[in-house]
Amino acid sequence: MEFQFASLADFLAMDGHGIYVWIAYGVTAAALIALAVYPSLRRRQLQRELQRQQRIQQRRQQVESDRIKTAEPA
Amino acid sequence: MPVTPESQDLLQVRDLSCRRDGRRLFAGLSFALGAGAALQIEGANGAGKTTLLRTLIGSAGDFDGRILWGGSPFPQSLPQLRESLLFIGHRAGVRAGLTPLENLVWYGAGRDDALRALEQVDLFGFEDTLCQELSAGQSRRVALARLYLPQAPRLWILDEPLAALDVAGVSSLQGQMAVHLSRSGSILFTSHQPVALAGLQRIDLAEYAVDEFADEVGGAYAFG
Amino acid sequence: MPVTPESQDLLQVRDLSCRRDGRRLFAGLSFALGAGAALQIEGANGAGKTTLLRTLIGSAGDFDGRILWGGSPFPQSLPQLRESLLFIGHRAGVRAGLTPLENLVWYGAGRDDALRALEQVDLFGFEDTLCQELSAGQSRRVALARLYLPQAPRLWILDEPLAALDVAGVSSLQGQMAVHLSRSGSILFTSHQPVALAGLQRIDLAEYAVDEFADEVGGAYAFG
Amino acid sequence: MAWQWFHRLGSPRWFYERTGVWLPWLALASLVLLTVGSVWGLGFAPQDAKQGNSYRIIYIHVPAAFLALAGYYIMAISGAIGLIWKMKLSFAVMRAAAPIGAVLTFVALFTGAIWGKPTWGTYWVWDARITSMLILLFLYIGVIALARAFSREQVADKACALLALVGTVNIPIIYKSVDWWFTLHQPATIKLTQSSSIDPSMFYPLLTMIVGFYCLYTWTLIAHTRTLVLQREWRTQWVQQELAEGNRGGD
Amino acid sequence: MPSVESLSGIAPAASRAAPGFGALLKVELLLVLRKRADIANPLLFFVTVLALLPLGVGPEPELLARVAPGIIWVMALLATLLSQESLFRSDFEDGTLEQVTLSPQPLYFAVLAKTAVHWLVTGLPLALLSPLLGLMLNLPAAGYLCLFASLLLGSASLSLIGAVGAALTVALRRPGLLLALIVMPLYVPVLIFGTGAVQAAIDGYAYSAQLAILAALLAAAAALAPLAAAGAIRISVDN
Amino acid sequence: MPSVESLSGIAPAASRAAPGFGALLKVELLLVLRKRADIANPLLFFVTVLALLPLGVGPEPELLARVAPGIIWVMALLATLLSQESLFRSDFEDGTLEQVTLSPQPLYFAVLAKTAVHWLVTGLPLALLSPLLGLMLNLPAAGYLCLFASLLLGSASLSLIGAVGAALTVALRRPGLLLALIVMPLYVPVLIFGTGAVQAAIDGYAYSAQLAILAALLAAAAALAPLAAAGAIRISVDN
Ligand code: HEM
Ligand SMILES: Nc1ncnc2c1ncn2[C@@H]1O[C@H](COP(=O)(O)OP(=O)(O)OP(=O)(O)O)[C@@H](O)[C@H]1O
Ligand SMILES: Nc1ncnc2c1ncn2[C@@H]1O[C@H](COP(=O)(O)OP(=O)(O)OP(=O)(O)O)[C@@H](O)[C@H]1O
Ligand SMILES: [Mg+2]
Ligand SMILES: [Mg+2]
Repeated sequence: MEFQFASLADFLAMDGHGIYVWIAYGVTAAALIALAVYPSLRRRQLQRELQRQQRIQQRRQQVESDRIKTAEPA
Repeated sequence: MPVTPESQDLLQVRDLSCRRDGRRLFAGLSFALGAGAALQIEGANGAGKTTLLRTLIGSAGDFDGRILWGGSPFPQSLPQLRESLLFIGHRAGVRAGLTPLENLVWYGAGRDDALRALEQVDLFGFEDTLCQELSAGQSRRVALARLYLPQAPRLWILDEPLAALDVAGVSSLQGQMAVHLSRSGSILFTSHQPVALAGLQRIDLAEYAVDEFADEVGGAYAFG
Repeated sequence: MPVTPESQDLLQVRDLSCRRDGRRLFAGLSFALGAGAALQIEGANGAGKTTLLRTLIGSAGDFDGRILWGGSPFPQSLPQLRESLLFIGHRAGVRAGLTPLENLVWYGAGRDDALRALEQVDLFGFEDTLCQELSAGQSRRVALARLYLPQAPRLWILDEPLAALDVAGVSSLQGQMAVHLSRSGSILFTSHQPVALAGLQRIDLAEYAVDEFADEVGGAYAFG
Repeated sequence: MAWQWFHRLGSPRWFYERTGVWLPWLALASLVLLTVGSVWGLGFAPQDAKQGNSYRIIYIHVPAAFLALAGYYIMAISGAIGLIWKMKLSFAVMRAAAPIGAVLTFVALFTGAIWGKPTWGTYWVWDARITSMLILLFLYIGVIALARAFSREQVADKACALLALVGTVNIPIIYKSVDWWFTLHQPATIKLTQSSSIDPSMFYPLLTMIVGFYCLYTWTLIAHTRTLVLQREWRTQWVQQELAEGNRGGD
Repeated sequence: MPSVESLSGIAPAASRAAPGFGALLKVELLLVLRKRADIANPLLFFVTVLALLPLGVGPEPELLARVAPGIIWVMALLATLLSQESLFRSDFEDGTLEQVTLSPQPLYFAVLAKTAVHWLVTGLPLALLSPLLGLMLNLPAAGYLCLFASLLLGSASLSLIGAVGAALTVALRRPGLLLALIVMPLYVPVLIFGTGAVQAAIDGYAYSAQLAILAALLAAAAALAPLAAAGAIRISVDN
Repeated sequence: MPSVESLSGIAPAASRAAPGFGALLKVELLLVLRKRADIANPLLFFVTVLALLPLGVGPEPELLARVAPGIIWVMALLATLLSQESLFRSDFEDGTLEQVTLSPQPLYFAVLAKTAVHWLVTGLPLALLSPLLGLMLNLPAAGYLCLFASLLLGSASLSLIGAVGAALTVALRRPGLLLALIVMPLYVPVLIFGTGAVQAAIDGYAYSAQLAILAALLAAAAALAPLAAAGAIRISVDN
């Protein structure tokens, strides 16, 4: 088994078919990487959403307790 | 106010809690409904009354706890329950393109029975008008006419049956409910209005509310 | 019980009769509605309450008689009437794909006002939930929240505002109606339930009914 | 014994914790296999006599095409399991499989189209196999579009499972009919190369790539399912803990 | 308290007359016939699009003749499909569908009745009209009979398959073109054998094999599609 | 009794903030974007039908190339049209449309906002995608740019014209394909000049005249169609 091309330029050119081969490989790689990365992006999104909800919850509890406090004296 | 279970009870609910989109609406609900008994579910808007009724007829599956029909548990006994069920929901199941008479016939009534039922809900003269040309209350009455058919099933589950009815309609319906009870039928219904019915039991869903509210609600939508 | 017309009356109706598909529903109806006054239209299902309200806002054109707004007759004065009108019908105008907050903002409310109004109709915590995920009564409350906005128009015309509301909702709404009256607003509404409102006038459409029934009704449809 | 295992598999939490261990190994395996395979295929495998170097696209085209088809069956079968045994996890697998399958189908189509230019002189012909691949893409897209149209996940799950099942019944029919269609009409002048015998020196890198694609598929499927589990079990304590830990780790 | 069995005045469950298939068919037909405008719509749509086509592709007779079988079939497919969007919608919205799922009567027959009526008012007239459209598009005379026969068989399959999609999307507020999207790939076999038959007829070959396959597809669809649609309706209602 | 002018706490009519065009646009966009699935549907429909076509008419490249401009245009027309059926429907059903007719704000802008958003999510993506479909149907390379430009201009007219039909049919319970029937004849000029432009481009002629006519049609439609649609909405609501 040996490297089939004489030079790197040859390898990239592939007898004129390089453009097709490299586009095919490039797009495939991009698609597969997108598939692979998506879960961690989504996970980060979920984390941010969780933090947002927790903030909202805190505020709600705040508002609720304020309301009870103002309601009690009256 | 859980009712003590009897062997004669048709429908038994034990420690039920229902969810909507994962959020628990109420928990720990138990009651039993026997023949000749009526039960009114009360509760604020959004308390989960509709969800409860839909759970009992098997149309909403997200619940915990036990539901028994004739002593055997859900979901095995669901087909039996459905055989003796008459359910009228917020959407009443009245086909706008049919006349009131045709609607009742479609629900399995004979022509004469249907005519008599329509007369009882005060739709005499409208039996051949298309339902899409009826007023809000009139089209609701078409659905309720099913309760006046002679072969009405044993268990009635009614979601806001009094909605959109005028005063005469309300009292007529109460009368028909009393008749059904006297024939040993059972009725489970929700209503925001008081219903005059002898021996009526009531459950207020507020007593079973769960406070998952604060951390659960909060849609992901914001203007902007 | 026609009210004697005054020069201060905003809305005057004289000898009105409305039709639906050519059939007259009522005739000879006259009344006047001044600032600070409330009028309840009563009548059985199908009496023509909804039709009357829709005639007054100019959405149903098949009527005889005179309607005057601020002293000048329909249809010339219709644009002026609409400028100070808030109408809530059987279909409440709540967009299911928007949140309650967005719905109110769409109706021209400021964000803070809208939030306050939502809190007053007890939808606190639901402001960012899509309306399609609300219960029947909750989504009705979104529409009614428009009545709680600070810049609510002068004339309210409400078709069955109490429908689907729970007990707390009903009493809150009555309170708000009283507030509106005290600010010299006017209210015209229909309801099958009694409404507790000081100085409320009532008109029963049954008193104006026309007996064209026998020869007019009778759809052209028969089964089979 | 076997049933116990089956039911435990239905528990999203068990799945999440267990697969957390496998994931790195799968990722490593697919990375190594795919790197070795593509370097081998691109640089070291001999040139094809007829097609020259453009044939090197085969090393991604064929594995992608294999998995695109297999992915549909995986999706449909997990949907069926979900419907029959009411298993939440199974629905999650189905929902994860849809976009992955669609992307792989797209890759097969795209690489094929690119390959067509040097080989046939055109990017697209309506050949039987190509056409049926396109229909497969539409089937995937249908499932995805249906899922997104529902606002409630549980309904979406069941609806998609049903659609995927109906699709499975149809896939063999579609394939057969498309073959028939192609022979009925005048065939377009060009055909896919009959790969009757492929030289071992070309075949081994292809095999490597195929195994690598399978590893990658498994890894992505599991990873996507795990995020779906997190999203759906959102309200449970363990998910919130899991996410919070991730937060601290991430910052 | 009386025992459940001895209840008088309340009929036992079995005696409730669930409507038979004939009654179901009758009501559906009644509903459709009452909206007479609706019946003509798919047909008129079909004709209108086909009339637009020469405006688009140009009026050359040979060209039109060559594409005629395919175009007629594709448009018949679209007309069937798009008229099916509302198949279950109004029943869903007014709660009838919920009542049907609650009744002991199997849903299968309700779906079959609806689909049969849909075919009667859509597929059948389309097939009947197709020779006329063939004429307009310059289809060779040898293809008319086969076009009619293949559309007759094929459109029934299309109605059945489309019903599954309609049932799946009925709970959506704005299904838009989603129905078309999910159903169209499933139509492929019918389309291929349908146009294949017509093409064979035009070229002078026997086309009974294609028609037989269309019949087989129809048989399979009639057995399975209502089942799948019934399942889909249960899913849509229970939410 | 206080005079009408001096009422305190009740704002005079003029101060009620009617939403401006920007706000209208924003809400419509929000509603559409929230149903992200809906956006892709017309596009996917377009692609799917075009992919079915070779299955019907056969795979010969020259044949496909000849019918490509016409077929692409007809299908773009159908995709626009069919996605418009629900343009006003949910607003009508929940009573929003009635509220809009009651408000002092002219309906014109509400309609224009809805139509603009519809074009943004339908016509524009369709035009952007058309070269790809041209490729698949073997359209000569000279036609791509013109196909894109003519679809860009033409689809906006189609959206505007279709809105009139959608407004007319909104009050019907099951409009079915009625909308298509009403609107399709009105689409004819757009179709003729659109395909004419592409054909001219393929044949190597200048096509700027056709594009200019398309632009003129668009200008006329933008001025008149929202007016007509607003009138139609009033008719639909007042019944
Ligand atoms: C858009 C265009 C194309 C599509 C959708 C496509 C699709 C496929 C599919 C689905 C397979 C796998 C079949 C199986 O499961 O056995 C396949 C295999 C293959 N394709 Fe393509 N293809 C395309 C273009 C091409 C071109 C242009 C070539 C080369 C001239 C090519 C060469 C091959 C070869 C050599 C195989 C493997 C042979 C075999 O296992 O049968 N394909 N292609
Ligand atoms: N869309 C319609 N087409 C034709 N006739 C109608 C239509 N809607 C209502 N009607 C008829 O007009 C009459 C009055 O209806 P309307 O809706 O005004 O009654 P209503 O008093 O509001 O009743 P409800 O208390 O039930 O709301 C009814 O008898 C009904 O038959
Ligand atoms: N389609 C839905 N999707 C998601 N959540 C819903 C949906 N419908 C109702 N809910 C939520 O479930 C809860 C209970 O609703 P349900 O309809 O059971 O209330 P209800 O007691 O019947 O109220 P009402 O008196 O207004 O009819 C509400 O808080 C509501 O927000
Ligand atoms: Mg309710
Ligand atoms: Mg009314």
